[in-house]
Formats: sequence, C-alpha cells, structure tokens
Amino acid sequence: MNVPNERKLTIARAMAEAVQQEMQIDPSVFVMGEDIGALGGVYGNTRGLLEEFGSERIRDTPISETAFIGAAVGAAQDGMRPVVELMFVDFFGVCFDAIYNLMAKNIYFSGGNVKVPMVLMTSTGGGYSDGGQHSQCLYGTFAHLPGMKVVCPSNAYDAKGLMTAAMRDDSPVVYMYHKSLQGMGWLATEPGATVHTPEESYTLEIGKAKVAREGSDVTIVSVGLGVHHALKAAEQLEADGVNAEVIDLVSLVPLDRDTIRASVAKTGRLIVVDEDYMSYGVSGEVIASVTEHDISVLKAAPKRVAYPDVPIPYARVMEQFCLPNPDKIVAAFKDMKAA
Amino acid sequence: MNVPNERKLTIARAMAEAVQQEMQIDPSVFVMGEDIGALGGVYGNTRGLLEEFGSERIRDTPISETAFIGAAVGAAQDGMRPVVELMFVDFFGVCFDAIYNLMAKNIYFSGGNVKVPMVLMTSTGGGYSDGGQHSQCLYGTFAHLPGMKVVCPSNAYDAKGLMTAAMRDDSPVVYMYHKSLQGMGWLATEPGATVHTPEESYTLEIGKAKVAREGSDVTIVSVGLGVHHALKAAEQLEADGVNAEVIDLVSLVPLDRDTIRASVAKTGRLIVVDEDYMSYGVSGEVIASVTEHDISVLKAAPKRVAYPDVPIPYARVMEQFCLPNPDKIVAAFKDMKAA
Amino acid sequence: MAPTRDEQHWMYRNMVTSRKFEETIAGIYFEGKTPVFSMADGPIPGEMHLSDGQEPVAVGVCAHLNPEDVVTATHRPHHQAIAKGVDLDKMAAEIFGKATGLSGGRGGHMHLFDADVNFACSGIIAQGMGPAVGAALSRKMQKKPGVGVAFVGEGAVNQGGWHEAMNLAATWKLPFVCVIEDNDWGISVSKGDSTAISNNADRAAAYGIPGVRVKDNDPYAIYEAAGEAIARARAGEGPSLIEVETYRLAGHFMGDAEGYRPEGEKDALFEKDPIPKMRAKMLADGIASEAELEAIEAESAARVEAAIKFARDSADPAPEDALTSVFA
Amino acid sequence: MAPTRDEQHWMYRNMVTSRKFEETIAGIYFEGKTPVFSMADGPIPGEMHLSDGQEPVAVGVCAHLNPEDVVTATHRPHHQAIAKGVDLDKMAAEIFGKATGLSGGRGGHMHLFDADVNFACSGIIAQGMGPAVGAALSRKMQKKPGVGVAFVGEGAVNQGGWHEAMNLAATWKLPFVCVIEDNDWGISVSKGDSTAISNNADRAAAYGIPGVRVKDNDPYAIYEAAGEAIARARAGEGPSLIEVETYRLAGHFMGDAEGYRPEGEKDALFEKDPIPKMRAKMLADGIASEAELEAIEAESAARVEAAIKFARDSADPAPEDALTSVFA
Ligand SMILES: Cc1ncc(C[n+]2csc(CCOP(=O)(O)OP(=O)(O)O)c2C)c(N)n1
Ligand SMILES: Cc1ncc(C[n+]2csc(CCOP(=O)(O)OP(=O)(O)O)c2C)c(N)n1
Ligand SMILES: [Mg+2]
Ligand SMILES: [Mg+2]
Repeated sequence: MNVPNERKLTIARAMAEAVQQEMQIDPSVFVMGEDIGALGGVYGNTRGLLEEFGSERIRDTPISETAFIGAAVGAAQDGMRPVVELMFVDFFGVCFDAIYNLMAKNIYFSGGNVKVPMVLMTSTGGGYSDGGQHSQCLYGTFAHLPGMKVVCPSNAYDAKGLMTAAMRDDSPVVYMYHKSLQGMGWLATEPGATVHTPEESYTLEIGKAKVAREGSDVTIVSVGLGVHHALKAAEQLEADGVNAEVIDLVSLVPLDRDTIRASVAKTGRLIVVDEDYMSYGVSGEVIASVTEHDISVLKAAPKRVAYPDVPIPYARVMEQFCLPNPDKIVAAFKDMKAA
Repeated sequence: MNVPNERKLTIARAMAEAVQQEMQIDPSVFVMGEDIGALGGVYGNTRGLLEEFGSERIRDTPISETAFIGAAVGAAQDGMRPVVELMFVDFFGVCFDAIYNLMAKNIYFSGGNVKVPMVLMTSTGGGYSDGGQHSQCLYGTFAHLPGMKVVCPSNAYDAKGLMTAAMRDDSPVVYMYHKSLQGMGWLATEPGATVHTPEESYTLEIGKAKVAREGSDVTIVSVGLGVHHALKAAEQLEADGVNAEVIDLVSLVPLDRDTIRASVAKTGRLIVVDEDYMSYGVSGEVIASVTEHDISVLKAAPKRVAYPDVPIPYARVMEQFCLPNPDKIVAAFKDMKAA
Repeated sequence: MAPTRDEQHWMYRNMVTSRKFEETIAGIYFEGKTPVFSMADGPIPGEMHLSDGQEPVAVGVCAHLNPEDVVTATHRPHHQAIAKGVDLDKMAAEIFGKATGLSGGRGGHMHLFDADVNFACSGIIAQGMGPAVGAALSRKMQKKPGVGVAFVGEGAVNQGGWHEAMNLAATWKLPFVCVIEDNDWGISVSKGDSTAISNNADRAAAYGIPGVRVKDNDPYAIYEAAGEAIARARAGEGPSLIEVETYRLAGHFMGDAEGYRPEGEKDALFEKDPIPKMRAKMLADGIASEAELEAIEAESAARVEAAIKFARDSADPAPEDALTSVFA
Repeated sequence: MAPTRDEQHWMYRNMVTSRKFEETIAGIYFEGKTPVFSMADGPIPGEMHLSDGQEPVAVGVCAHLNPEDVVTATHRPHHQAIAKGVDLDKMAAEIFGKATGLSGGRGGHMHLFDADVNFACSGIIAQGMGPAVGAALSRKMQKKPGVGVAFVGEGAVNQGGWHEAMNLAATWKLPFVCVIEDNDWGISVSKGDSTAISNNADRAAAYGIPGVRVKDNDPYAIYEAAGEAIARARAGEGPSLIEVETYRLAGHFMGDAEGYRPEGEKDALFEKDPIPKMRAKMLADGIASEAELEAIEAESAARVEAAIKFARDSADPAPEDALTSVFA
C-alpha cells in the first residue's frame, strides 16, 4: 500500500507512540514493568518514555510479577490506568493468579462497582532459538479465561490503534505483541508489520477482525505473525490460480465470529494458522465456531497449521520444523483439495 | 451394573486406596500438599494415609504451592515419585510456572535424561456456590500445554486405576477430580460415581476414552461430571426414542480422537458437554478433531453445552443458569434435529 | 497511644456487630443443611469462613482508617468489612446471593467489594497484597491522602505473593500496612508446621521496615501498633508489618470437624474470648457504663437483624444476569 | 577453612576453563550475526547470557560438591555447569543445538541438564529453587547423602518462589544451600532500585537460618562460606543462605548495549577481574608456580577447544526429533 506522506513505524515505535500520546493527555496513565525504563523495554515498546515522563510514571519494577501486576489491579481500581508489561508471555506462570483471578474477575466480583482499566502487554512468539521458556504464544491460554479482552496486532497501524483503545478501555486488556513483528534490529522483523501509521492518536475497535486480503476459494484465519504467513501463502496460491481470503483476527476476545463465518460461507474452505500449541487452543476454537454454526457451507474438512503439542525446542532445525510457515499453509490447501 | 461381591467405593476412597497400595509396595511414593495429613485432604482423597505412613511420607505443606510443586519436580528427578495436591485447580495461578515450565518440560529439556514421575492431583468443578475462585474446571487450560498427561475420572473404578497408572508413569500426570463426584458427605455426590472397585491394585491405560453408553443416533462426548449429565440426557432421549452414545474421554492428554471419531462416524451427530469455559477449550477441540478429520459423516452441525465465558457467579440461580445439565443436552439435541 | 472513649465505644460496637452478624449467619447457614450437612443447600450456600475471635484485629486497625483508605481482605472478611464500614444490608444480601447484594450475588462471601469505602477481597491466599500495595502507589502518585492496608492470615506469609508485595511496598516506600492475623492455623496446618520462625514480625527485617508483634489478641495493643504504622504511612515514611496473635474460635469453615486441634485448645480459647474481655475492661476503666454497653449491644443486634431481614426480603437475581458485568 | 593447594588449582582451572569457554562462545556467537546483529542467525542462535566475572562463585561453592550433590542454575549457567562437572563436549554441543548435545538440542544454553552430575537449569527467575529444595528433601527422605544447591541472581530474591522455597527448606530443615550471585543488576535494573535492603543475607532472618554476605567476589571467602553452609547441610543442621558480591563483566546478554550502566562502572569492574587476581595470589602465596599456572591455562584452553570442535563437528538433530522426548 502506498500512502501519501507515508509514515512507516515499527510496532515497537507505534506502541510507544500510543502510550506517549495518551500519557500526555491523561495523567492517570503510567507504565510499570521490568526494564521498561532506561532500557526502553526489551522489545522497544517503551523507548523514549522515561526521558519524557520520568521514573515515577515509567516505573521499573523488581522481578516480582505477582506484586506489580497485582498492584496494577489495585491502582486501576483506584483511578489510575496502568500499562504493565510481562516481559515474555512465557512468564505468566509466576503471576497468573493476579491476572486471571484478580485483573480479569474483579469487575465481575464487584458487580461492576469497580473498574479495572489496565493494559497488560506481553511479548509472544519464537523462531529465533530462544528455547522452550522464551518462545511461546499462549494465545489460547489467555483467551480461554473470561474477564479479559485479548488483542494481538499484526502491524503498526493496528498496534497503535489497539493500544490507545486498550488504555481507554475500562476493562482489562491483554495486549500480546509478537517479537518477530516488533521491529527490533536484533530480531528479524517481518517487513509487512512496519506500515503507515498516522501521527495523531486514534483507536481501533477491540473485537473486530479484519479481512487482510479478499479472496473466494479458501479462508485462511490467523493472528499476529501468522497473518503474514497467510498472506505469503495466499500469494503462492495465487500463482496456482487460487484466490485465498485472509482474516486477521486482531482480537481473540471478543472473537469476531461473524467475520470468520461470513468469509467461510463465501469460500467454503477454512485453514487456521496458529503459532500457539495446536490442541485446546485458537485453531480448535475457530474451527468449532464455524462448524457449530453451519456445516453446509463447507466444501472440505477444515485444516489447521499450528504448533505441535510439544515444548519448543532450541535447535534451529527442530524449531523451524514445528513452526507454521507459508509452505505448510499451501500444503494444507493442496491436501484439502486432494481429499 | 450389579457385580457379585460388589464393593462400592467413592472416588475419594478409591484415590486414597490406590495411593495406599502403591505406598505399601513402593517406598519412593509420598504425598505432599495442604491439609492432606491430619485432615485427610479437603476432598478426602488422602484420608487414613497419615495414620499408616506417618508425617514424613504424608507431608502437610505451608501454603507455598510454587515451592512444594517445584520441590516435587526436584524429588521426582531424584528418584522419588511424589503425589502432590493443588487443593483447588483455581489456585494454579500462583504456581503454574512450576507446573507447566518445570514439571511439564524438564523431560523434554533434558532430552529424556531425567524422568519426572509425579502426579499432580487437583479438585475441579462448581455447583455448590463456592464462587468464582473455587469452582472452575480449567480442563482446557491444562490440556492445552504440552508435556503433561491430563486425566479426569468419572467414577471410582476409573479413579483407582488411573491413580495407580499415574503413580507408575515416568511422566507427569495431572489428575483432575471433580468435587461433585468425590463422595464427601457435605457435597452432594453424583451416585453414578460410586461404583464397584476391586480391592486389588490395577491400572487403567492413560489415553483411552470409554464408550460409557452405546447408541446410534448422536454422540455425546464429555469428561468427569459431564459424563453423568450425558448419561442422564441419554435416558431422557431414550424416552423419545433417541439412542445416544456417550463417550467418557477419561483422559484429555493424550486425547483419544479415534474413539470420538469412530463414534461420530456411526451416529453422525456430536454434542460436547463441558463444565469448563466454552471458548478455546475442550469443547472446541473435540469438535475440531472430528470436523478436521471428516465432515462427510456429520448429519448436522455439532453442538456444545459448555460453561459460558463468564466468571463463575456465587448466587445459586446464576450459577445453575450457567452450568451444563441434562436438560440443556436434550435441548441441544432437539435444536440439532430442528435445524 | 490509647483509643479515646469514643473510639473504644466504636471498637466495641463493631466487635459486637461482627460477632452478632456471624452468629446470625451461622444459624441461618444450617437452614436446609440438616439432617445431613450439605454445603450447596440452604439460604446461604457455599463455604463459610467465620471470624469469631478475630474481631480485635479488625477494629484495632480500622479505628484509624477513613472511607478513603483502601483495605483488602481475605476469604475470612466479615469482621474487617464491618469495621471498614461496608454497607451491612448489601453485604448481608450478597452473602444470601441476592440481587441487592454488593455485586448482585456475583461475588459471595469471599468476594465482598464496596467501592464506597474502598473495600475488596480475594479468596486466593495472599492475593490481596498486590492490590492494597497498588492502591498505596496510586495515592502516592496522585498525591492524594489514603493508605493501603492488607489483612492476611499467618498462613499467607509463606506465599510468594506476600513477599513480593512487601518488597515492592518497601522499595517504593509506599503508604502501606500489612496486618497478619495469626490465629495459629491455616485450615488444619499449624503455624509451627508451616513457618520457619515463630514471629512473622521478624520478617520485616527482610524489607528494612518496622515489624511489631501484638500478643494475646489485645484490641488496645492492636490499636496502638496500628496507629503507629498508619501514621507512619500517612507521613510518607513507608510501610510497616504487624502480626497479631489472635484466635479462631470456630472451625476453618463451617462444617469443619476440627479433629486436628489438640485437645483442650478450643476450651482455652473460649476463655479468652476478646468481647467479654473488652467489655469488662471498659467497665473497670469507667469507659462505659453497663447501660451504655447494653445499648450498644442492643443497637448492634438490631442493626444485624435489619440487615438480615433486608437480605432475606430481597429478590434473587435474574439467572441470566450471570452473563452481565463481565466487562466494565 | 581455606582451600587446599589442590583445591586452589581446581578452582583456578575451572575459572579459566569457564572464561575460556565463554570467550570462545562469544566469538562464535557473532558468526553470521554481522554486519547487522541478528539473534536468530549463526551457529549459536538465541539469547546468550555470559558469566564472565562471576566464576569465583561457581568454583568456591562447587569445590565442596560431589557429583551426587544436586545443583540448579539459572539463565546464566555456564560457570556453574563447568564447576559442577557437566560434560563439556555435550554442553558445547547443546549450545550449538546439535544432536550430540546434552538433550540433543532440545534445551539450549538456558536448559542444560546433566543427570550424571545432577545439574539442571531453569530460565525462569528463581524457579531453580523448588527443584533444589526437592532434591534435598529426596535425599533426606531416602537417607542418602547429598545436598541441594540453588544458584540465583540477586534479582531473583524478590521473586515469590524464592521466598516460598527458603521457608520450605528451613521449616523442613533440609540439606539445602541458596547461593545468591549479587552482580548488582537484573538486566538493566539495579539492586538498589529493586530490593528494599542492601544485604540479602539479612533475609535469612526471615527463615531462622544462617545468612552470610561475601564481599568483593573473593573466591577464598566464598570457599569458606560455602564450606560452612554445605557442612551444616550435610550434618543435618538445615539450610543456609549466602550472598556473594560479584561482577557481571559482560552485558546482560550478548548484544546488550548497557546504556543503563553508570559511566566508568565497567572499567572499574575490569580492574577487579577475579581471574588475574586469583592468579596473582596463588603465585604470591606460593600455591602454584608460573609454569603450573600456564599448564593449567593451556590445558583449559585445549579442553575448551576440543569441546567446541566436538560441537562444531557434530550433526544437527533430525528436525522431526522435535516431536520426541516429550514424555519419558
Ligand atoms: C493460594 C491458595 N492456596 C490455598 C488456598 C486454600 N486455603 C484457603 S484458606 C487457607 C488457610 C489460610 O490460612 P491463613 O492465611 O492463616 O488464614 P486463616 O484461614 O487462618 O484466616 C487455605 C490453605 C487458597 N485459598 N489459596
Ligand atoms: C519470572 C521471570 N521474570 C523475568 C525474567 C526475565 N529476566 C531474565 S534474566 C533477568 C534478570 C535476572 O537478574 P538476576 O536474578 O540478578 O540474575 P543475573 O541476570 O544478574 O544473573 C530477568 C528479569 C525471567 N526470566 N523470569
Ligand atoms: Mg491462620
Ligand atoms: Mg543480577
């Protein structure tokens, strides 16, 4: 896409800009997390903020995720709008009670008498040999549990709009950003993630999927990095005369089932691409959401290209063997046609 | 079922008996957890063990789930076979790293050089107004993450055989027992759970589903308490001349997809019943496992009767509104026929 | 620092109200649960954790608090809720699972939230710590008055979240006080079997903050220790830790057979019931007359009765309202 | 208690081997990662946490350990692995992601497991604590010799799991030692900004156990403190806590620009490099001759070279082996 006055940002930069602009107009917004101050976030998404806002509002924490996420809940209930970072989503196991039993449930437990306007941002994804405790996506894990919205941008435009929307939301939003889309020099970045991003503040509605590419022969549904795999697969398929539609879920909770169903009703075929573990996760949910609604639209059994149910190996050849990629999506489509 | 010399046990008693018998023959087995000693476990599954084995092997712990589950991993790697209890599955948020990043992954990380023979037993389920932090099932949460087997008995016979198999397994097994099946006097117990249970030790193969009731018109798949709802629904449907097959998954990991698929191939209809939250969980996975395999066998869109995506409310009328029950299953079947 | 005459009346009144409230709840709890005790049945289903005997901690601390101060409580929250000024009608209705309850029946007795007086709970051990510390952070950042107080049991002190929150509050010098109710038991496990040291106030050394242990459930000593800690917090001098030796006169939850208690322990505890003790002391010290105390007791009883009546008379929530209030 | 001559030679040898190993790894790490640094590329991809400067802690502690003792390490495990006697060939091969690696390439540098010498890691902060305590429990229950030692960074001490494990070990009086490597930084956050007190050894008071702080990265003082703690553990007297003031000469991980470090800090640290210091002291004390030291250095270099060659020469794992070894 070519835009006049194009202003391409990385997702990291787009996230930081959204936070910066909101902090300028809303004194209740502040950021807490490990290495989000002087370091600017391991994944760059708070870069520059310490200099502008100081260490009271850009607050490095001890390695105490339970305490500072729990504290964010308390601060949110007390009128602040904390943005907290869990550095890698893989670390959720040390602090998930604060997330799913406090952050996600206190609105409900209070019958709506308290609000919990906070954003939990966390990095996801592998592909760079960071081993089994630093490479997971865990989309399904977060999306399964009620009370938190879960978003996952695939490009900088969405990243900025989602972040601003998340900060303005009175409910907790989990903001999952994929490391390979982030635009850090030291991690290869998918170029498609670095797109035109307006300077002024704007919001993206949470809970709406996007048709990232229109097509008529097959619907490929994904989120985050998987959207780019899907787009590449669609290009490969186009060479074979196959016209693939790509749906970017953008938000896992709420899940925009209508958009998925409308697309599959049109194409008759469904492939779900997910870098999270295959079983009991996103891929199953998307397939079930379609098939429970109407099986008559399906011309073939739906397929998934997802991470196998194994811990993430370190060795490059093993990890790449497990990860979704465009070729696997194309192969899945060919299998589907052959069946 | 009437058995000569019938010996009906509650699940609690069956679990305790399995542990007792294994402890008698294997000195490396021991039990750790909160209130599993003098109290005999809040849900009765360690009753009598302290008296027989003493407080070294039946070890009450501080309220330090991360420490004692992590310690169980270390002890398991060092030649012991710990059985640890997480009192309510709802508490997993304070200790999940020890579970999913250590217990579940150390075999893999070591390339099989260490074994992690441990059982994590934990209670699930609501229906008695214990509120949103004491009533969850979280089957999907555990089953989604690789490296741990996950079992869930629906009756005492299976409970004993699964527990013995779990203790003898060199891999970690999460043993999820439903409170309403447990046979504690103070919690209403589903009578169907209290069945004949042989005195001698035996094992049940982990990873095999059971056909709990044969039928030809619809397959109802569930686990734990849901199996009993399904069996009751099947009886109601029988009055209408509908012959329902009920599949008891018994094990969520490994998931016995063959048994599910074979049943649906026969009946052409699928209803999944799950007390865990609906989205991104067991119900989606079972539906996807069937539909990705073969949609041609389906005569109607599959249905789910699952817990809605809301925290669990305290008030009885609200909680009962949310829970699966036989009537909802019958209604789902009727919808399916009407569609 | 001793409580004034008015404060002592207030403390006694709240102790009596809490006791009366729980006695009433305890009676009603068994409705529908006999002859066989069944937790799911009756007008008040589910677990019920009573705080009889622990009232001095709640009143000794809350005597120093205003509605703007933030308190987080635990699975055993009634005495603290009452002392913090939570609306008793709505609280009773919540415990009955009624539409008029604090959260319309969604929370129940372990999840009492009253935004008007900044009171909240969590049923997960030690997980009230983070939110109370966060409230303290919020006030410090906003330069608004108010302290955060977290009540926890002695069993909670061995939970990782407790340690993290203490360190965070101390590192950031927040207006925060942690009050440990040491009733010597975490369900059936004694403090001695679960905690490496006997005095958790010594754990304050790990955070470089003051730590005080109050003996023998004494409301006056609690008042004094809490007063110092809260004044310190208000003055911007950072957090404090208080452990109070208190007594759980009831079981862990209703229905608990308490077979794990050493013989005679309960009898000895009942002799130390803090309510008659405070009553006697107020009389002896000339702080209140018999007539005044009787009036307080009668008013408290009437207040409780009215709240229970409000709860009983209220309507059940609409079942489908279970699906609302998930998001703000 | 001072290390014997042989022990000093052993300590020096292991420090040199570790340093040499990491220098070599560091060189290779940049292969394929220039001109633009890209973590995913080259023969050693992924994060790389070096321990240069922290070698004294590993050798001072492990000098007292046998293969049967159990050590858990962190995301920064090389020096400890080497001092514990982990097979250097397999360890190098693991770091290269080769089929001959400790786990056939499944683990990588943060997940080194060698069952032969009872060494394990976790990349999650403080999560080595539980397993080391559990190994200590296992030995106590089995009445088998052996202690559990967990190495953690000073940043890990603010993690809940650390506290829980300390309390558990102390309550159960287990043969366990926690060794804190205080390099003053948790990535970019200094100890002062994250920890309420300056000396984590004081936190031993929270568990009623001995706590010692060793100053200035001194291998001899570490040896002494660890000797006492491990002897205590072996004698059944329970756990101990040791904090060592040490220095991270490199960045948090390779590629870290270290902009957060105060000016001049790095230069000052390099002047305190413990390896030349120990070398000079051994010479001065007449513990080793120049020739002996040179021999040790040459042998260490050769050992490392052989290990790296083994790793380089080994085959990649079969990609589909990613699907194996999930269960035992
Ligand atoms: C993390 C967690 N573990 C276990 C429990 C179960 N549980 C509820 S109350 C309790 C005992 C708490 O003891 P203490 O903190 O001393 O409070 P008390 O009940 O004595 O008031 C336990 C173990 C829980 N709610 N949360
Ligand atoms: C629970 C958890 N939180 C955060 C991280 C990310 N992280 C990796 S190393 C590190 C700093 C650790 O500091 P310290 O314990 O002092 O060890 P050092 O790196 O200095 O050796 C952090 C925050 C992690 N791995 N685990
Ligand atoms: Mg207690
Ligand atoms: Mg450090």
